Amino acid sequence: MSAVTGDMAAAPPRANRALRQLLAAFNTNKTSWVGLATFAVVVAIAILAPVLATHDPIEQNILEKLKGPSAEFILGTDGFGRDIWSRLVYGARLSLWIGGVSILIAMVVGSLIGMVAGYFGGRLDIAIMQVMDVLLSFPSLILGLMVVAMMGPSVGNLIFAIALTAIPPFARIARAPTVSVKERDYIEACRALGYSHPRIMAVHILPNIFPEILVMGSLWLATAIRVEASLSFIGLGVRPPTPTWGGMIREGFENILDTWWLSMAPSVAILVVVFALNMIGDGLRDFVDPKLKGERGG
Amino acid sequence: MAEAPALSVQGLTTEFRIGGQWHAAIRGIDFDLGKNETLALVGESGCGKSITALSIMGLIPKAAGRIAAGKILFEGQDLAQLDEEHLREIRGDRIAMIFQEPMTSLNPVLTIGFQVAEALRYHRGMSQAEARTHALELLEQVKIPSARQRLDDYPHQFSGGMRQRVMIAMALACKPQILLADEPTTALDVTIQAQVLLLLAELKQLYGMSMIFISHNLGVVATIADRVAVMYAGEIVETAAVGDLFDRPTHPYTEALLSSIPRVDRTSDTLMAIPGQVPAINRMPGGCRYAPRCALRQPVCERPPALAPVSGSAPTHLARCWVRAGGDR
Amino acid sequence: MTQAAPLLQVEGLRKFFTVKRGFPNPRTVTVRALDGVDFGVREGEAFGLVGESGCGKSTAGRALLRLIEPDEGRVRFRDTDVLALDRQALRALRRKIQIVFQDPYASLNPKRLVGKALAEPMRVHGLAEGRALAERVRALLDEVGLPPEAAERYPHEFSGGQRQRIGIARALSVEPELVVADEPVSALDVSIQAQVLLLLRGLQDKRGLSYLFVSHDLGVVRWFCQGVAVMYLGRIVERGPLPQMFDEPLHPYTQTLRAASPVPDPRARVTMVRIEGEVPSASAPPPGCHFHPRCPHATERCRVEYPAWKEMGQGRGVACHLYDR
Amino acid sequence: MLQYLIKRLLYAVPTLLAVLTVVFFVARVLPGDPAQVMLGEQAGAEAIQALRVRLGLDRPLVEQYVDFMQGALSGDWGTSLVTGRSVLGEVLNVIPFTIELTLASILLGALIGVPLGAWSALHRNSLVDYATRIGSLFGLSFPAFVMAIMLLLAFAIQLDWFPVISSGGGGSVSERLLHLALPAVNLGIIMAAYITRVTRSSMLEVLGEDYVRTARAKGVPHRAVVWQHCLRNALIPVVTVVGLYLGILIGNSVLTEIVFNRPGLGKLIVGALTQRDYTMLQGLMVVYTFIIVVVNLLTDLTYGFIDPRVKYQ
Repeated sequence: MSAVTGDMAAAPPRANRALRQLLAAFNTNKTSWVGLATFAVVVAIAILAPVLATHDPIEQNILEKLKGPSAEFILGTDGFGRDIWSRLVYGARLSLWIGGVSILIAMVVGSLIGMVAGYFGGRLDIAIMQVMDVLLSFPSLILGLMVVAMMGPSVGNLIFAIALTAIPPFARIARAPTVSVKERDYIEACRALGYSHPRIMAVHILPNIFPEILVMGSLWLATAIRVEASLSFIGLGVRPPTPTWGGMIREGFENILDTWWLSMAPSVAILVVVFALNMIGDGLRDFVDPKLKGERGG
Repeated sequence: MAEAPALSVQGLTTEFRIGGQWHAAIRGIDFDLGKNETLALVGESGCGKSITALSIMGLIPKAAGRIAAGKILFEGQDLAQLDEEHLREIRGDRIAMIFQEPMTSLNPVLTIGFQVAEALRYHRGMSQAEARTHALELLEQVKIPSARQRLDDYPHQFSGGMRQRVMIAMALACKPQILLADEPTTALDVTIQAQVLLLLAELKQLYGMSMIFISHNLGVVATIADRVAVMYAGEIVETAAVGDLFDRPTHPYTEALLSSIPRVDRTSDTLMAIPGQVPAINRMPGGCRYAPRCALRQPVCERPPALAPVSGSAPTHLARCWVRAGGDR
Repeated sequence: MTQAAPLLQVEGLRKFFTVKRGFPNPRTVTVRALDGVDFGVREGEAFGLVGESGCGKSTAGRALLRLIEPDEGRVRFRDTDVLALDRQALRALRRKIQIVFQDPYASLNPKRLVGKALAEPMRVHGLAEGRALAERVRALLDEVGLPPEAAERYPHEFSGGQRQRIGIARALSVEPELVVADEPVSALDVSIQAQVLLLLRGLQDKRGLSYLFVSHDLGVVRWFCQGVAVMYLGRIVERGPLPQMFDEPLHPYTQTLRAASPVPDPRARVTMVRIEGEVPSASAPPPGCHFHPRCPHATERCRVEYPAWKEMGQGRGVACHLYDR
Repeated sequence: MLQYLIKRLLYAVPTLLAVLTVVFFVARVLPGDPAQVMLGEQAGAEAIQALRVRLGLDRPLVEQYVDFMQGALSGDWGTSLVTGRSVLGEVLNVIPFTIELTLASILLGALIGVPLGAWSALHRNSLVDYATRIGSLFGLSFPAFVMAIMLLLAFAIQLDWFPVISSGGGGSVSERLLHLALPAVNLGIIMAAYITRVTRSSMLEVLGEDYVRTARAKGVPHRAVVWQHCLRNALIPVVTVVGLYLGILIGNSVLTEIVFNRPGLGKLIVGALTQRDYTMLQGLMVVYTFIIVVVNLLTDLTYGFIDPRVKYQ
């Protein structure tokens, strides 16, 4: 209701810097705090894996196989007698590393592609976005499967495959606001003032589209972790005996009638991480998306 | 006024919630709308003119706003007290409204014919076919060229001016007693604005309606209104017959407003700007709301003035000013 | 006329936008935004460009700055052929010609402190550094009537009128000689509109600025400008000095615009005129005189032949068959 | 409408060619030698070379490309390196199961997601809205195979209501539905989570539109405002999202088919991967390409059906 917002827009708050804005973003949606806290714990666990792990995650000990939870083996042992807890914390490292690096790559490359396409427009834009759309319409898991199958499973290849599938969405998410920001008068003012294209893009467009890219980043990090786990589950992830969550679930699933509980701990772990990231992204998105602003008044 | 008014608004106060606190967007609005009369509500953005219309229609968003006090008397009922179901029966039937943005005020996925016919189906219980025939007549009445072919077209196939005509046809479908027109020509080019104003004036005559015409444009108001109420910061600050108001603007705000308009019909070197800006809804001054920007400010303006008769003018000419109109209760 | 040579001279400016629509058989739709436009702005003058939406008046303002590259025509600014400039020279020229926009909410970068937004142009063009720069920002703010603290705030903390002042200050930062003002007061309330108009007028006197003032509001143009051109569907239909042109408009379209412009005087309402039709699309302008379908004086000739430009003396000119001798 | 349909059909052709080209180049231009990967790290150089010749990998890239495109479009996808049977035949054998599963889960997702999302939007900030939002967020956080395993454990193994190995079922309809149930529910829940969220946010946006206020000003009853004026507008972005998430759905169906041991493209592709059946993989890529093009076409057609503005662009 424009009349209402017109009345209310008159009250200007005091200056707020980037950090305050981010805090405000988190405060608009309390669940994002829960998400952030949870994710921070998982990251801490991954970093501290060597300290937290009680056993070697790879060394087999057939004598101790398939033990239930105990003081020595917090979550019990798997079919090779390896400590599940230790494998879980090392698995977190791998999951976060592969997901984080691949999304970072996709974020940088994709945003750059999208921004350039959107800013310059014309044939370049059409050509780039056509390729992106084609890649985007391809199921990311199938694309990942294909790439890993062709190149062989290794941490580097997994990162490459996941980054490849995530570049198109970032290109898209960066392009749309670039196109609309570009149309705004202040970009025209920049051109009228004789600023160079790189300056306009870096100083005047990027800060305005960055929040959306960041939101997308948190949501796609969730997706990346899920895809990595899926590939490992299918058997195309990092080779055993390296501990991965997807691989651990697979081990439990292969004997689902006898040792189904082996799947449970890594399943919960993935769910917690992905859910936490989605909560962060969700809360931030509500804040970034101007269309939904004011929705949570009072 | 000898004849009973078509609508009587008394002490209307509508509040909105900002940061958990309720603030009045309009306060103590009083006016009578006579039969066949066009009353213009004029003021700058944020003065509460649209809120007034939405309050009458019962369209204030419930989550953030409420009518806190006052009566809206229409046909012996107080609209402020009616429940949603009874209000709905009145809306679009006996009181209709048209809006500012013809581009966004029509539903993009429904045909023009359907949207015009809709009010007839709900209020008159007409069948699809009957309502459609009526819709065609209405579209012809608002002078949409080749209306018969356009009945099944969608809004995006119409120009801005034509969409506003469709809006008018929709509003008039049930022959309402009162039409609320909220800045109906603001989004249009001047030549189209002139066409729409003429159309509204003609149809008002034809239907024998009363009209509340909301505008920020004093030129448009001078063209169409019988009576004018000038609003500032949620209050009516001056009200008079259109001739009296333009001849003898009494409230300092009205006066300043009139002399801040560059006129197309005469050359004047002076252009008066009002210093400062409209106070925010949650930071209203306690006394006269215009005082902080007023050149005639006196110590007495610390207290809120009431609408009072302007001496030497018609008895219907009222102004809310201690200095110019006594303003005492 | 024996007045000084114009500061800006625009001749035969043309810009067609082509849009392809439809898939298997794409149709090329040509929108004639500017179809041979001539006008000039004299030193110290405010020249108005008026017309309804889609007439090409904003495109004209942007084309002479080369924010939109025109297809054809000549633009001379003093002794410079603007359309022939290379990138480097164009950057230098843009110090001389600046632009102020309509929408005060879209014309400022929301993520940039006002002080930075004002300092950036001067830094880019190497006009000032360090303390001198800060001093100039302060002076600019003062010139447009804002307190020095404004530099430490973000655009969203200001009202529409204040933002428009910031936009003006930004344009002034590079010390231009000509300002293209594209509907600078259309988005503002009347009382604020007057404030901004007075500011612009003051700058004109103090700095000797010239303006190309694009607007749809005849009243504002009459008050602010000394000369005006009326545009309809990408062409200028009438041009001349003010207030003569609005007191005695020659072209039927100017007459229509004049009659349709509301006047805050109830006694003027008798002139409520009947106006035919709507503005046709600029992609399919009517043949002959573009205005003929809406013109009360249209003749057979108007339907086939676009009227040639006729100088009518006293700096006035019109494109209408009614004035053929 | 017919003209629009023909236009979209024609438009699908270049898209198809483009996607096939991308598939080809992703397969060939990526670093890594398929022959090497297929034969493993210990394979000798001669063996690898022999396989390269057999697969035509030794020929010039352009020639391979022309060959690939011709084969792809004519349906001649070669024979499986492992079974020796025609790739097309294998695909046609299992594709009904995959289509059945995908359609069932979209249907389930829409039937749950649209009403839930709309309802949640209409009761914004209520307790139920809050629960719906958290619930749907949780739902889409599930990797498909994790939820599949949990469903399998609970309903097939513990409760024994459904078959553990859903072979797809025999002849009878009820049998088929029984086998379809768990996999479809698995994918349907995730789909529903997505749809709920989009429906909710687009509905919220629509509820704030001017034309909704117009409808209320006309005295249209609340129910008609919601159903006739809002829902159709709100569905436009839902279609976009469903179209986009079909990619995810197809990926998820692979995982689902593995967990439930259900025949389908997913099992075929995993089989081909583990047995390094190169021609089968290539054929499957072509199949997925066709599926994507068809899905995009259907999405576009749905737009034309819901949004009158689309047809006239």
